[in-house]
Amino acid sequence: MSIWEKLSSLDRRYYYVVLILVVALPIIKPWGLPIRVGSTTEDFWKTVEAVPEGGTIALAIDYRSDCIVELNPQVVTLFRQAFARNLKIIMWSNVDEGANVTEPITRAVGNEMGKTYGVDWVNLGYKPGGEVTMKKMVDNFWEGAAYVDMQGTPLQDLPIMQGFSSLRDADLLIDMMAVVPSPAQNYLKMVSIPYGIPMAIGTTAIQAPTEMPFYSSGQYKGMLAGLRGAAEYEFLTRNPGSAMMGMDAQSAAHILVIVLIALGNIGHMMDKKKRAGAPVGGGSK
Amino acid sequence: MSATLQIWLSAFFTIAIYTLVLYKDNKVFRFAETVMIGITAANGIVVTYHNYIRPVVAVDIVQQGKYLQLIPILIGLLMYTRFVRSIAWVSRIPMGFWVGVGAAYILTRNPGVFISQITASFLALNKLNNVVFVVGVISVVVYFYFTVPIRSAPMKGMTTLGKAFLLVSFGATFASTVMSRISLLLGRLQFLLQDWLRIAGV
Amino acid sequence: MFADGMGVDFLLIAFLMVAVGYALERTKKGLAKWQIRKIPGLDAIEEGIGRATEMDRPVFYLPGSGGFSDPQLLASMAVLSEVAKVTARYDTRLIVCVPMSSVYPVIEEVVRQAYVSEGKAERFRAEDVRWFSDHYFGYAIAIIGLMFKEKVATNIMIGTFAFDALMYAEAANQAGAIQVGGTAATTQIPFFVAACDYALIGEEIYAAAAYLTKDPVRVATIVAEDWAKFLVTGLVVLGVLLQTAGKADGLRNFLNQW
Amino acid sequence: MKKTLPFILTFVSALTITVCVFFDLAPALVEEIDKWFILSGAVVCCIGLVNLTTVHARNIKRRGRDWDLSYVLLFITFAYLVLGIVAGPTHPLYAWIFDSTAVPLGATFYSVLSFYIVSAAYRAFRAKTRDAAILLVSGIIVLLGNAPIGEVIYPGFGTATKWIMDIANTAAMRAVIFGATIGSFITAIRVFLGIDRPYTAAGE
Repeated sequence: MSIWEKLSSLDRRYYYVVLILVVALPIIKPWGLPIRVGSTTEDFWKTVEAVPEGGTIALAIDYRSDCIVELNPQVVTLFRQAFARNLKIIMWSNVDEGANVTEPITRAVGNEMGKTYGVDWVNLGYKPGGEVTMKKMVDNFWEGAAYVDMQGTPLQDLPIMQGFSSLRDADLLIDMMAVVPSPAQNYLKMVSIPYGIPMAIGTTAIQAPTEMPFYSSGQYKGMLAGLRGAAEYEFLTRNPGSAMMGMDAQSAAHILVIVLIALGNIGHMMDKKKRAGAPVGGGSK
Repeated sequence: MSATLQIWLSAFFTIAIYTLVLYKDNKVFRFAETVMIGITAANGIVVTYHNYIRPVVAVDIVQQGKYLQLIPILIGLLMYTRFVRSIAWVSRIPMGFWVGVGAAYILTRNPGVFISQITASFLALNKLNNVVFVVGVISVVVYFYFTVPIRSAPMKGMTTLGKAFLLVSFGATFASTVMSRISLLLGRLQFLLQDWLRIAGV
Repeated sequence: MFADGMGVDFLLIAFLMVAVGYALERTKKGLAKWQIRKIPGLDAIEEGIGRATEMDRPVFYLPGSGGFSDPQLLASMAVLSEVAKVTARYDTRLIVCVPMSSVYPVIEEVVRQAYVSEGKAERFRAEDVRWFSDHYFGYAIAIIGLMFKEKVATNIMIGTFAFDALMYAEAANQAGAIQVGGTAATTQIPFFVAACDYALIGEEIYAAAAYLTKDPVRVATIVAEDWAKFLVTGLVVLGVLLQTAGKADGLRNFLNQW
Repeated sequence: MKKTLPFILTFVSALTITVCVFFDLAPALVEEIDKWFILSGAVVCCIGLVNLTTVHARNIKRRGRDWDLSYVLLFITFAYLVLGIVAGPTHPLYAWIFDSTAVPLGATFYSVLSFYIVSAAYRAFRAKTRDAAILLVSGIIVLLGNAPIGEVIYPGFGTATKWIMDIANTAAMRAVIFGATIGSFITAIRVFLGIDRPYTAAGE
């Protein structure tokens, strides 16, 4: 048995322990590698900067607890950037868990920055109905939002909602999303294209490649992609958080994956060479 | 106190899930999965009820007297007939309605996205990247022609090129998926090391 | 007459409606000679079954996790029917692992029918159409276990796959199987390409189903879709040429704003 | 009746909205249909619960695999449901339970995949074909370009990744979107014309 075959037949748990160590060590002792900011993130940041002082951001939260690692830092940093410029945020969720997972983190930022719930930001909770609700929020926002926030407070009692009767009243629409089919593409289809409302998105690394054509066409004014996007965003807004701190561990794990792919392929080629002389057939890979 | 308990519970559930791979399929893992299914199933109903159904009934029907709104509620309730075999077909009525509305918005609103993506591809062939981009779009579309036989040289060339573009693109998706999964693990290890064990700098 | 900027949108849909209607009419009457080109992965399926026969080890078929409204499941059932006919002919053992209990009886029927049509009804083993659990990781792990236990020789996966694509592909690879994977889930295709011997990419699975079944609705759909793709190609080429000449604004405004 | 009635509903609702939106007619009617769609969909929120309850009640009765966990599941689900309905989703106890269970569990669940990726990296991702080789090379470049360490090793990885994402990937994905959108149009037309009746699977 060659070394390659031995490696291949190793109990898979050896690989797992190596992975845990490779990710854990940089978390305990970070290396502090520099992060370069990409254009998608920079455009996102600029788009938020371009909202006039006192303006309103409509924020759709379309992810569940399975993607909080990538999306929560994006949302938190967005709140920091917006609050630093006295922008208002009206948020809701088209996915049932979305409002639950963002409620505690956004409240923490709001309290820390001395903002008032209902005046500077509001969480309207879960609004079912998908793309049709998105359209309803343009036709009649209050009806689409079912007249209440997440706690059940009537919208007429919330100062931030006064005069906000349609998504057209928002200066910017942002979708933070990590579900399939893409709610961001639905917002584009039902809201942004027909009514010309500018839009930007935050998403996971997984979904970034499929959303790229809409960023490239200028329909998404900016895009945060995965934990890397969150880290770049934290860096730009000078709010180092969990995403920036995770980048070294991310680097380490990528190197591990690449080394393993390389070793696997070298081993595969070695075995093939060794077997080239042997009669064909029957040999398992 | 409640914050500490929360951290310990979270740590327990995190480790419980990892026993699946580090040990094997076991009861603790399945218990953790059970808790997740139960809590999320209940939460889905709770938020739909409190954030949508209750206020709509209170405002539209009770306050404003729009009694017509009772009809959609009834239509929706017909879905539950699927649990009674003899009248299960009734559940097709709401489905027929939803499918119709869904199809209507595909037919009326998807063309906007579609056409804007076509016009976004109108790039002048004055830069190498633009040429590559346009060739990429067209060759991949051609790769998905299914009624044109791949016999002629231009078709062979275009489909080969289209496949190559697809593969490079899938490479990007591959890497992105790996990244996302690693980020998830990273997030949990950050939690375990920083919030729970407190052995890493915060 | 039209709502703002909806004129072209309407024309597009009208064109497609006519295209679907016309193509369907022609295929149903048998007037058209539209050939759907063969999908390379399909040859590999037959080859793979042959290999399993030689090795006297089973063929696995995974139809993905879609429900009945999922077109990928419907395409997969068409391919499964063909696969089952070939295994019936070769007397090769076929194990089908169904993730969703609701889909299970229909899948079993598809396999049974295929064996009956080959005159091998007695060779059909109902216990080889398996269902384990509706829980995500539950079924994935059970299927992986079964692949090792039964020493899978050929693994065919067509349909909707999510995170589990990678888990099956690795396990079957480890067990030394030849693999054919196909899915329209863009995020999972890469894992099939990287770990399988043949991969059907995206819409190829629908074309494969149309090619195998010759079902008029399926064929007409592929034909109408091709016409729409010709239209897209034409528009892009035209737009690019006009843009290069600096004269594309008219066409762009017409398409986007009329 | 069993097949025609649902189709009539499909056809009428699809036709009404399509004509009204294309020709800008009767926006109030469309808005009312929208409302009906949202509200009728919302009351279906309990269907998963009914399903779950029947499946697990049956499992308990048959003493199937993990029947004890079926008890746990039903207890947790109904207890949490009652708490939520009575107290509301922002009640501190309700939120505390959610943050202590659903959040860590959800966040951990799919991270398990990173383990499978690492073992598959060595054992499954092989350049057996030319296709796989192209994919892996592109994938490795993007992996390096997207981790800060890649650019420390060689700055070109960042540039190459940007090129792959912005040019090659965007071009291919745009074409894939064309195909998928055309597919969705044709499916919608088939539903509209009654060639496809996706709801007939229910109650057969």
